[in-house]
Amino acid sequence: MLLYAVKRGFLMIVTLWIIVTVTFVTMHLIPGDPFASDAKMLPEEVVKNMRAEYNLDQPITVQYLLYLKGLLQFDLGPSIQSKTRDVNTLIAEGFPASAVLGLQSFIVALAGGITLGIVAALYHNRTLDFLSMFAAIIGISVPSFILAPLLIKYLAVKWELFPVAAWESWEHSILPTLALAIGPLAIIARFVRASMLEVWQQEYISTAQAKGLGTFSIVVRHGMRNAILPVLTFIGPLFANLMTGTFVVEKIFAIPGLGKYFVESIFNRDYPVILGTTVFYSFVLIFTLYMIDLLYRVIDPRIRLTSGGK
Amino acid sequence: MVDNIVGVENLAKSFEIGGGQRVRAVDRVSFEIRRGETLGIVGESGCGKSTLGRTIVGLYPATAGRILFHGKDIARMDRSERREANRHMQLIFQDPQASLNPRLRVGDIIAEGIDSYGLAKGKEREERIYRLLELVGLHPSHAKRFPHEFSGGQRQRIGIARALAVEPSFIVADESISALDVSIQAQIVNLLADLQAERSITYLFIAHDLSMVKHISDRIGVMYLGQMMELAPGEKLFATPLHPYTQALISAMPVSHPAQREEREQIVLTGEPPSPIHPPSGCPFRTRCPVAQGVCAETAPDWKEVRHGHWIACHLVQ
Amino acid sequence: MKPLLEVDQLRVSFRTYGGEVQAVRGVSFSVKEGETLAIVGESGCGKSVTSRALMGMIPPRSGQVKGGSIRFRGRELTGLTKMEWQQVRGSQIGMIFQDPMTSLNPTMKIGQQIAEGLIKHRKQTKTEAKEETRKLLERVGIPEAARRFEQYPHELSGGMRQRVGIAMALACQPQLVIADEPTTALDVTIQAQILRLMKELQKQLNTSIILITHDLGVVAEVADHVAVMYAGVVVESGPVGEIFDNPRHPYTQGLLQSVPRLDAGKKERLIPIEGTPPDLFRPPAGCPFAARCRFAMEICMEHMPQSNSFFNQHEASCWLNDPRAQRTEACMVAGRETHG
Amino acid sequence: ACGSDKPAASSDQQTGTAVKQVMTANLRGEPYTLDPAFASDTTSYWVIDHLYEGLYRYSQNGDISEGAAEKVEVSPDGKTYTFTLRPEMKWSNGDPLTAHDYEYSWKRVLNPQTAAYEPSALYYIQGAEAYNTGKGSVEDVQIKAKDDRTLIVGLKDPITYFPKIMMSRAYLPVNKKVVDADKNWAAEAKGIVTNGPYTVESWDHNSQLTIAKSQSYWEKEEVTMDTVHFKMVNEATTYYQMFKTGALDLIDSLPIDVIEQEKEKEEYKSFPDYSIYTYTFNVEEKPFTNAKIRQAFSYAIDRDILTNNVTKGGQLPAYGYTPFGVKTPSGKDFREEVAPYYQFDPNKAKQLLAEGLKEEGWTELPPITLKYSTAENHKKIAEALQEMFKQNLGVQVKLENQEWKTYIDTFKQKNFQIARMGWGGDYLDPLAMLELYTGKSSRNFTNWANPKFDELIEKAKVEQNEEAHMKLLHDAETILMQDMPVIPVYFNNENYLNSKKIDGIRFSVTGTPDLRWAKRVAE
Amino acid sequence: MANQATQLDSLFRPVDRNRLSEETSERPSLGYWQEVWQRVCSNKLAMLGFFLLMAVVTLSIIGPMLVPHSPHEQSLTKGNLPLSGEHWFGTDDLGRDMWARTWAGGQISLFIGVAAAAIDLVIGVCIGGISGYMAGRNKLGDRVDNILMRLAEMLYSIPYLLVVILLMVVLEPGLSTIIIALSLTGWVGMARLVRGQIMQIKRQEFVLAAEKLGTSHVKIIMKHLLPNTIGVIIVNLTFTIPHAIFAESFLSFLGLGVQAPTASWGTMANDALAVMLSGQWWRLFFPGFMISLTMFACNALGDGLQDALDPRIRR
Ligand SMILES: Nc1ncnc2c1ncn2[C@@H]1O[C@H](COP(=O)(O)OP(=O)(O)OP(=O)(O)O)[C@@H](O)[C@H]1O
Ligand SMILES: Nc1ncnc2c1ncn2[C@@H]1O[C@H](COP(=O)(O)OP(=O)(O)OP(=O)(O)O)[C@@H](O)[C@H]1O
Ligand SMILES: [Mg+2]
Ligand SMILES: [Mg+2]
Repeated sequence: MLLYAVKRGFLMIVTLWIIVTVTFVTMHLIPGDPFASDAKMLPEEVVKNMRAEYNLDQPITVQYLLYLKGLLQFDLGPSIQSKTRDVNTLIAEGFPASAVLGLQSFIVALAGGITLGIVAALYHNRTLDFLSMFAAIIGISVPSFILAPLLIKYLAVKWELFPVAAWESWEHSILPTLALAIGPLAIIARFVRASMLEVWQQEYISTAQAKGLGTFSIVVRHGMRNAILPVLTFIGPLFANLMTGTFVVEKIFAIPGLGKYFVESIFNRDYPVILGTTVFYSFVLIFTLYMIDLLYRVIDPRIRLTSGGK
Repeated sequence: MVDNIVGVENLAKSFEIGGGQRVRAVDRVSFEIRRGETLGIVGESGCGKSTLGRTIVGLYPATAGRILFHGKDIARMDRSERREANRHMQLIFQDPQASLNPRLRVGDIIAEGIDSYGLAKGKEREERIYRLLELVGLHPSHAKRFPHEFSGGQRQRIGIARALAVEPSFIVADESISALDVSIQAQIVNLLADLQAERSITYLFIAHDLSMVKHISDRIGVMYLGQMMELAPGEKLFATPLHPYTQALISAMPVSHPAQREEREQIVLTGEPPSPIHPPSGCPFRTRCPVAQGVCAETAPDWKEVRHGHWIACHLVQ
Repeated sequence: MKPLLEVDQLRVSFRTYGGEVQAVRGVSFSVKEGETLAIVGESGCGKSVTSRALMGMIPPRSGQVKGGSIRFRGRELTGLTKMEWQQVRGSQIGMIFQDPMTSLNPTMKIGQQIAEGLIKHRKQTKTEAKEETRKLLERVGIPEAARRFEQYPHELSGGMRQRVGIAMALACQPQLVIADEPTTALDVTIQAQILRLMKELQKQLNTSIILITHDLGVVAEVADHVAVMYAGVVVESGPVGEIFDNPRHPYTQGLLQSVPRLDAGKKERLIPIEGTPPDLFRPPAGCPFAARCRFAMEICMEHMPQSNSFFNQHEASCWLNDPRAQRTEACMVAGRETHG
Repeated sequence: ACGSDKPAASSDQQTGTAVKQVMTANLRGEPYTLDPAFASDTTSYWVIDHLYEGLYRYSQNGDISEGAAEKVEVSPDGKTYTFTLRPEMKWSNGDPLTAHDYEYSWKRVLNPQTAAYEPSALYYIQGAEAYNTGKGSVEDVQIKAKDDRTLIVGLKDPITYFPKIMMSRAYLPVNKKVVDADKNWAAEAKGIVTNGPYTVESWDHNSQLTIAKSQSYWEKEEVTMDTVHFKMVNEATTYYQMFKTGALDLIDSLPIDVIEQEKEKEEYKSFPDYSIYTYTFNVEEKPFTNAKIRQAFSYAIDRDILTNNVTKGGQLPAYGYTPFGVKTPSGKDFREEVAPYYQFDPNKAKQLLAEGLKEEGWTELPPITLKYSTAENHKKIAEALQEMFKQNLGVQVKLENQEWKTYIDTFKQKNFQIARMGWGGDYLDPLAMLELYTGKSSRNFTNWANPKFDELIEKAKVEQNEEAHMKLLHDAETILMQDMPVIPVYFNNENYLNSKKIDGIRFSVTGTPDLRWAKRVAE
Repeated sequence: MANQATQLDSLFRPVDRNRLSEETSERPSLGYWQEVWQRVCSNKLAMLGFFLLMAVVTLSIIGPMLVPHSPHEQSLTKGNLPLSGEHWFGTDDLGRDMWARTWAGGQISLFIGVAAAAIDLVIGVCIGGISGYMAGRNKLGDRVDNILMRLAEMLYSIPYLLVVILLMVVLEPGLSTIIIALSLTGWVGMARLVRGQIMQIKRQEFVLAAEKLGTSHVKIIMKHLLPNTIGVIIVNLTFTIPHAIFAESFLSFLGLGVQAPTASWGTMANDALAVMLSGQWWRLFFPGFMISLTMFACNALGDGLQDALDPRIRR
């Protein structure tokens, strides 16, 4: 067990290292200069100093080693764009908003998706099934960049139920939560429906019926846990994505989250932020996948970590 | 000099299951199978019957020991010899549903071996398929159908035809009738017997239904936890079982007539078979053996021939 | 003595892609208190569907009870509402399933799975139910009940699991237990243990058992009464001794003949029933067995035989038992004798 | 004269007493820094302009007037400026604000180690460029605080428009003590010390920044708006809707599609920018080696229909290079002093194209690719131009867009035939626009150089007489427009929605909206 | 009554054996795919999906020809016109005919969708198939599987945008570049899915049987494993197609894809977002609706196909 944890931890580090390396190389391969924001030309001397400030004057290999050194000390370096603040701070400041929003929408997506999926499965091939799946397909086919403005237009401006945007109170988080949750909710609903249909064929459901349990408690106690299992693999990356922020929704709702850094750092060629967000995301992803493995174990006692793989 | 078609010497097969653990599915098993005979293997679920069968036909690589085909170690054969040996040793599966690809037509399923060994082409291949179908009691027109259109017994016939297609001399029938109804079982058993008579095929017949094994087999081997406990001609084994496990097994068989219910003395074993991951020391059966003694826990009993043709692994039988 | 359960002309159909499957086409039998009724028959003949119908567990929408009656202690069950059925299930009629691997929820502790029924029907608290479960586990021969309570199905061996299944069915001490092939997935030695356990418990609790199986050995071992089903109908029923000694239906005879007997000589040919059971999508108009029957007559092909009663509640539905079928009587006797 | 001339509503003081002087404006994004030395974007500028005050400042009517300086003396040769600071000025933390602070701040910007954003704005000062580029020392930089209240600056050349130059943020002061104590002093609200009308009250990164009236500002009585909340909403559709629901009082950069419906409303404000939207030729790439062909493309553009129906935001068609906004001694706008250099004329365009082809001896044009950078409005304009070239000139051009940084890279490598690029003047003088195209300009990516043009620009730079200065620049522009290495398309403008509840915001051509005189008239 | 009884009497004679064997006469055997097709046809929702898809495809091909306006022809003074007899879907901000543009955009979007599906099929299925088949076979197989799966995992983490910009520099913009960009990561989901399925299926006995009969690895994968994963493959494709349609708009926006003035549904919807505020709904609605419709059709058809292809649901 310990051996397994150590092995897994080592693999995680190697994975991270490769990701950092590939990102580093790609990032320096693409054209564009962090200091060139428009057609203006800064004096060479100034540019030289700026480059020196961020170690960009060093040979690329040295830059790479310096970065790895910083990384080992959990120092992601300074942001070129934000000048006065470093990447650790940017992440520390942006993560809470993204995480709160991510968590909320994750819960909504999961709860809603499971409910919808189960209802559809229980009413297999009947009106409710068709309605839920129709809704789910709509949910999948309307992207968030269309959905979010629609939500604002109707729920916030027209009916004045919620504030339009900004990150101030819990009410402010409702619309972005919905905008983020609906797509995943729909996908989860479809997966759950499929797996619930499968579970519903299982004999232990008959056993539960034979005990005289009501449909509701059979669903809750016997159906749900088993139906969620196949969905788990899918929700790992989903969770990581939601927690680390989403560019579009955060931008539309003016949420001070992490999402924008993933995209803007690349557009700005803000090298340390590119690497920092990548490392952070990979870490969250790998960590989530690890947690999912543990969760599997909790939900499905048949799976032992030690006998994985085969 | 008896003509042995297949020989097994100290065969062992274990599976890695992660975490550094291994399942010893088959352990130190030795026996021979004579040409034209049927060797039955019985034993409880998980005792390694299927693994034994699959290792012999080469589906699993053996962990230790030798497998001889016509007296020749398969591991030492060259490529073409091994391929030929492999063709001669075929397998019929337990589950007539799972062992047929639902997306292939019956004709193509049967022809699979013919194609891969290049035994026949075109019209000849076609005729061969028809002949095989007739041989197992199906109609040639069935070649165009899909497995799901057949009943369980018919599917098992297809499985047999598939194995026969490459003209094997040795067939492992792994629980090939267990999934079938009694009335259909009899059909298949008769078919197997007819084929044996016609083509002098040798069988390794694996089952857990003792009466059926006894019916079909010349000799019977009893396995427990990966090891062979007793091996003897069927009559002998049932008449005078020597190993305590065999005795318990036979006595646990359900009666064939209600009137016999009270007559019989049942040795009901207590407990469950131990895990093959952590087999007990010494004799594997000692944990459930009603007559176990100290020595049983210490050393593993030898595999010895106590009477003519009657092999056993037990400290208590000399 | 009044029967505990009376099933009369039960008919069940399923709607499928291919059309309507008439899985059960008029099944009648009865079970007395404390008695074991074995239902035997080929795969797909409707045994499980019958048992599910008795529990009100025919999947709604795709399946439907088309007719007939099920009277349990004088009460008609066929028209019950969903809630009423829930009260019957588990507390009055219990059920043991074939495969102890798949019939237990893999993600739930076995203790909880047993206690569930108690909490539902006996309105027990969690702790009471836990205590009761512990007793039950001990009763079905599972040692260290307290520890086992916390285990998951995969941590138990097949035999243990089936004991859990039995404990679950018996939890609320139902008067009737339906066991659908309870030992088919088990080894001979374990099967012997489980059958013995069931017999013991039956004696203790005076429960009636409907035992579904296709293994005549099991029937011979435990049944008091036997109903032989074929293609959705009961073709013969009677006390176990009668069935084994005087089978009145060619199908029953065939069944008995097709199993090898230990005392038979080596490599003697078995006598199989040739052919396969009919397609229930289009059940034949006459006797369903006619197509495979060695003694089939023209009438068998066209008319369903009536049930004939014989000595000691022995009934069979076969035209051969009609006095008009004199000419083939000889064959019948011959058939019986080969079995002798 | 493009500032809002609306006077601050000071008369209704009685009715306004109850109204809290608080407003919310949209900043569109996080200001990357509030240290004026590093600020590089309008977002930062807008806040910085409210926090710091230079020696000059924009007064309420939009003119440049004395700010921190009380009095300015220019030596007769026009090369030495002597500033006298107002007495007893204070930083927001109570420190006295002296001439030494200015000296320190300017030299800090010039110090190459600082790597400030725009040291070139100070290059007009003697010795500044040398110091900044590592060729000279700090001692030779002619910035001297004679005493606490006197700052003496020596210029390289006698330029009359030095006050305009000094409006650059590079000339804003910072507090030496604070800067020395913490390199990242301007990263958080609590570290920022200001000398202007406002101080930073709170800074919730990426979300909201609040500035409040500074109690140590010398003219604090004039400041009517007490508190300004800057929200950072980046998405146009979102801040537009926030404005609609009253969550914002002032927004800029409206979504193009809503301008039509807002245009007539009272809230709508549109002000020209001192900047231009252009398409630049690479004159060494065929077919744009020929001036007639370049002109032909310019004549083929219907700028009126483009600004009216495509950009829609009140942009002015550009029939010259220098934008509107520079007042000349004649009292007219520099732009209005001359007739349009060209107009929309498909026939002329075709004729010019034919002539150009003949001159070069070509029978047909080589394939032409028009490049633009990724953005919705750029795409629209490029599409419209493509169609105009096709219909009015019979030329099929291919479009190609690139992500911004890649695009700049391509552009700077002169890897284009014709490409979009805009330019905004750093200070309000035609020179700030035209100087770009001199042969030695590092920002001239056209490969075009004309010695005559360069000479005129050099002369204009040092010309002391305003009238002559403008004349020289007109001549230069004429050359530029004849050779046409660049097609002016339109003059940018900025549009705002300004809540009816807020009066007195001063909008200007080069600066950001000035909120200090704003006044809330209703809750 | 008596009459009937005598009639019955005559039937008490042994049955004619020949007649018996006739009874079990052949019923016509449908091919596997024929049967699948029949079942899809009997699924109303799936048929609806099928016809919608056909309609969208057909209109995308012939739609632009039905009106006199070309998709690129501008009329700047006639921008943002609502639906009319002249312009069936109205006009966009540059006065281009939305009907012509919508269907011309459909060609691009559908092509991208189909191409992405093809990539998924070719790369994803191959890699997933190999990975799944090799896993657990032997040490080497485990390693191959491990490497492929780690590669897939990493592709998730490396910033896609960065890679896309790199591509933009290296390649000419255009449809083929888009397809390359999509294929970089597009296959990952499919590969994982197929791998999982293969791992399950390869334990089934028919695979062992094939192996025993000397069938080659390639043949086993092609004939036994992949055909049995077709259900999940189809369902996943129904997710791939709309996803690719959206991804294309993003890539085109970056300058990687089709260049203006050619438009796809995705870019049209993207450009028209602000009309939610200004009321020219047709500019957003038509491209957006077509995406949703296609997606709906794909899903409905996919669900139907999955059901029809699942051998477990038969009978
Ligand atoms: N591929 C495998 N990997 C790991 N363990 C295996 C594998 N195959 C079999 N085993 C283990 O080896 C042991 C013997 O299994 P095997 O299938 O040979 O038993 P069996 O006698 O055929 O049982 P049954 O009667 O249930 O078919 C069991 O404990 C089983 O779990
Ligand atoms: N849910 C269902 N939908 C459609 N058909 C069904 C359903 N359940 C059972 N059937 C059909 O009803 C018939 C009887 O099935 P049943 O399960 O009762 O057989 P059985 O006698 O229990 O067989 P086995 O011995 O294999 O368990 C079969 O033909 C089966 O295909
Ligand atoms: Mg086995
Ligand atoms: Mg059954």
